[in-house]
Amino acid sequence: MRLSPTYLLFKDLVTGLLITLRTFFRKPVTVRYPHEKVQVFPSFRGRHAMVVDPETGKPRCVACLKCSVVCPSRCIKIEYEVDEKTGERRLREYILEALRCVYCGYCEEVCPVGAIVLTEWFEYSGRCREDLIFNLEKLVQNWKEHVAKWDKEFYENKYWVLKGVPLKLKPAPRRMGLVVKIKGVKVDG
Amino acid sequence: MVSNNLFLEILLILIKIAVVLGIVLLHAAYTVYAERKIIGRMQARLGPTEVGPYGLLQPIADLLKLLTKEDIIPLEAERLIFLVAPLIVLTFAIVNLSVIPFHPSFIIADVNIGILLILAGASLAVYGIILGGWSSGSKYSLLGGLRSAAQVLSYEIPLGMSLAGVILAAESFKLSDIVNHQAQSFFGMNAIPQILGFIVFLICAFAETNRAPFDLPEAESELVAGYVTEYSGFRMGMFFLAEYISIYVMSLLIVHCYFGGWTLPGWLLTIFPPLKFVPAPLILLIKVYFFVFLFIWVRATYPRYRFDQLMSMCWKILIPVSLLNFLIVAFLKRGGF
Amino acid sequence: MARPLFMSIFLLLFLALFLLLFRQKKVVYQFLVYLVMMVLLGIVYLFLGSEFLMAFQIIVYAGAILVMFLFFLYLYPEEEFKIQDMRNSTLIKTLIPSLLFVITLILILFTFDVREYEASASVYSVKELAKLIYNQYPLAIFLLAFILTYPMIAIYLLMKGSESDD
Amino acid sequence: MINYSFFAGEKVFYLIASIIILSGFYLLFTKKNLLLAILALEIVFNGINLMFATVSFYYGDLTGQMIVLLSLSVAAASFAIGLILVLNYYRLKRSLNIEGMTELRERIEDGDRDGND
Repeated sequence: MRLSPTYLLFKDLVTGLLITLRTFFRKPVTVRYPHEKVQVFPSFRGRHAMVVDPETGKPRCVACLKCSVVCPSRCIKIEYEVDEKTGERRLREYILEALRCVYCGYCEEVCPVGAIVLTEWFEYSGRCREDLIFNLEKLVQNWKEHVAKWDKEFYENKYWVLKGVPLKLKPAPRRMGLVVKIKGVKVDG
Repeated sequence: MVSNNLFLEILLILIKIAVVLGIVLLHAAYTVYAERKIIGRMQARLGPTEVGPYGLLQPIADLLKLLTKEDIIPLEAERLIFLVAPLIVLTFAIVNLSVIPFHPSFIIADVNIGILLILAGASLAVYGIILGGWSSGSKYSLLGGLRSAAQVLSYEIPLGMSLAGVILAAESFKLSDIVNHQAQSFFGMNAIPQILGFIVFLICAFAETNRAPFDLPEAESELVAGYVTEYSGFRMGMFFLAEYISIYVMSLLIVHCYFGGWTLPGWLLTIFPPLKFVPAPLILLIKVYFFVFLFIWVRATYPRYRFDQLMSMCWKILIPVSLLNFLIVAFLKRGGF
Repeated sequence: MARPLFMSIFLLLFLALFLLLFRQKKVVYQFLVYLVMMVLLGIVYLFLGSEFLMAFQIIVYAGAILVMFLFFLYLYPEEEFKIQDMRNSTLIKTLIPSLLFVITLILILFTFDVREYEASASVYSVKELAKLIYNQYPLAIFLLAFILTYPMIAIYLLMKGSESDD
Repeated sequence: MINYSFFAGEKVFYLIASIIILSGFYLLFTKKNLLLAILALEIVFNGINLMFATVSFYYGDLTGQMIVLLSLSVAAASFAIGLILVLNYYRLKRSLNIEGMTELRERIEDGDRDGND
């Protein structure tokens, strides 16, 4: 092999040089981000938001704690109070540490009322750690910002469809009111 | 009268030095930009784009950044040697420019032993690297310096041997004589009869300038940055400036010794007569630019050599091949070419 | 006109370096003084009409041999070079040849009348040197080539032997 | 005594050569180190080379310069061999001290040797 003519004529070296020369005349694949933006894929998991019931204006969470249990990075902390007469749970605070979140989407998947969602909004940052630890107020704010930009009727993820969950239970449409009633849980009037 | 003439001569030399330094420093600064841009395009991405139109002001921004940075001297360092080492490298890189002709009538010092002076400058510049590496007081720097010393020492032998063929063909150490001899010779350029010597010289030029694929002294993935690890600010800038100037020196040397400098071979002129009207500096410039492009092109293409591969290639392949080239030139010379 | 001026400057430089040698305690600095001396020696060869010798001195001596030495200097621990005190008896014994040298030099330079020769008119070019070497002293160049093969073989064998020991 | 003709003539070259030789002697006599001894001998060698070149120039004979060329080449070879011998000596003895090199001396029972076996 060492004395073969292809080796002595540097065939492999010249081939390598030609490959880089060919790439030199090709269009670069770089996207210059702040000047031009990429299309986000439909299954993209971005900033967290808490879906607000448009009728009552309150967060849709029922404090079932499923998201908190399923979360692999344990970034969700829920405070709630129980009504002693009816046994009804009432959400007091919902804290989500976006710094610890791994964006797996399990909370979104497991939520029975479609309350917590990962929106397609990816341009967010903070100047300190507190900016990226979302409490209930911030999560609601995130949802409002997202809804203002969203132009389709329902916010849904195409790539995983929950079995037996009606369209109504998907996160709310843009501006139309949609009342969700779940058996056994009484929504505050 | 005599003193007046002496004064004029000194003034003329100073003006020449200023012109050469200005042109070469500008070229060195924009070679950094060209390198980033070309390597970027060869890896299917854009180079610098933000500063100025097409990122053209990037070298100036880099220069300003380097000049205003703090000059850090490590606690473990040998202070005096640490401060002087980059200056040694830069000085001997610039000294090499003084014996290279840029035009038949434009040369700073037309000495009899031009080629040998360039080799001497290259061999003395190693001291800057090895002393800088040692005086930093860091393991990475010391290893980078030692590697560089071993590499440059070994590769100077085939470099000189391949140049010996050129010197034998032209019977002179002067670069201008070598260029003139090629213009009158049968093939028009040394690269055709001495193709072996040319290949050896090209490989050794990459090794002498510490460029990829022989950039072992500053291998980023093994030694952090080799001998420049502890340097910062404009002292690091001096090392880089010296590297880019030595790229130009090596390209000029290749063009002068193997591609006929500012002349075109006679057979090319008979095939295509209009080439006679191309000005001499333009021919030189195009040839030099091609070799600088080759330096960058090779850096974008090939992976780094291992150190034992580097050494065995030098001693087992390049030195015998350069000796063979020397013998071929001797026989051609006897045959009357 | 220029020659005495430059030669006096060079003499002063060498003297200054010689004095600097006594002041340095670290081996690397002493080595650097020697390095500067060797490069200056190359330039002194220019005044003896031998450009090729100057290039040879700088390329081979300062550029290759001393780099090799510096390489070896870094390989050993620094404590090896700190032993500096000689026993008095040894020091006196070793000083005798240098004292003899100095005395003879003084005698030659300042008492005996060394005849002043003018530089001969022959051109000291590389071609003349090559003609001399290859036509009149071919045996010397043959012996040199023979000697130069030794370090290659010696380095190879010794390195091989030391590698198998470890 | 030191006048214009002194610097124009050959004596100044002899002075420079002797300075180089003496600086080599200084290192040889003050350091008890094998590696530095080799360096010192090479420096002395260079001083003698300069004397050869001076004589060659002032007496109009190129042979002196030729001898310098040949001796420089031999110096390169001998230096390489010397360095590699020092390397091997260090691997055997773990020391570069010249005064420890007493292998060929006649054996003394009192322990005058430096403890190297």
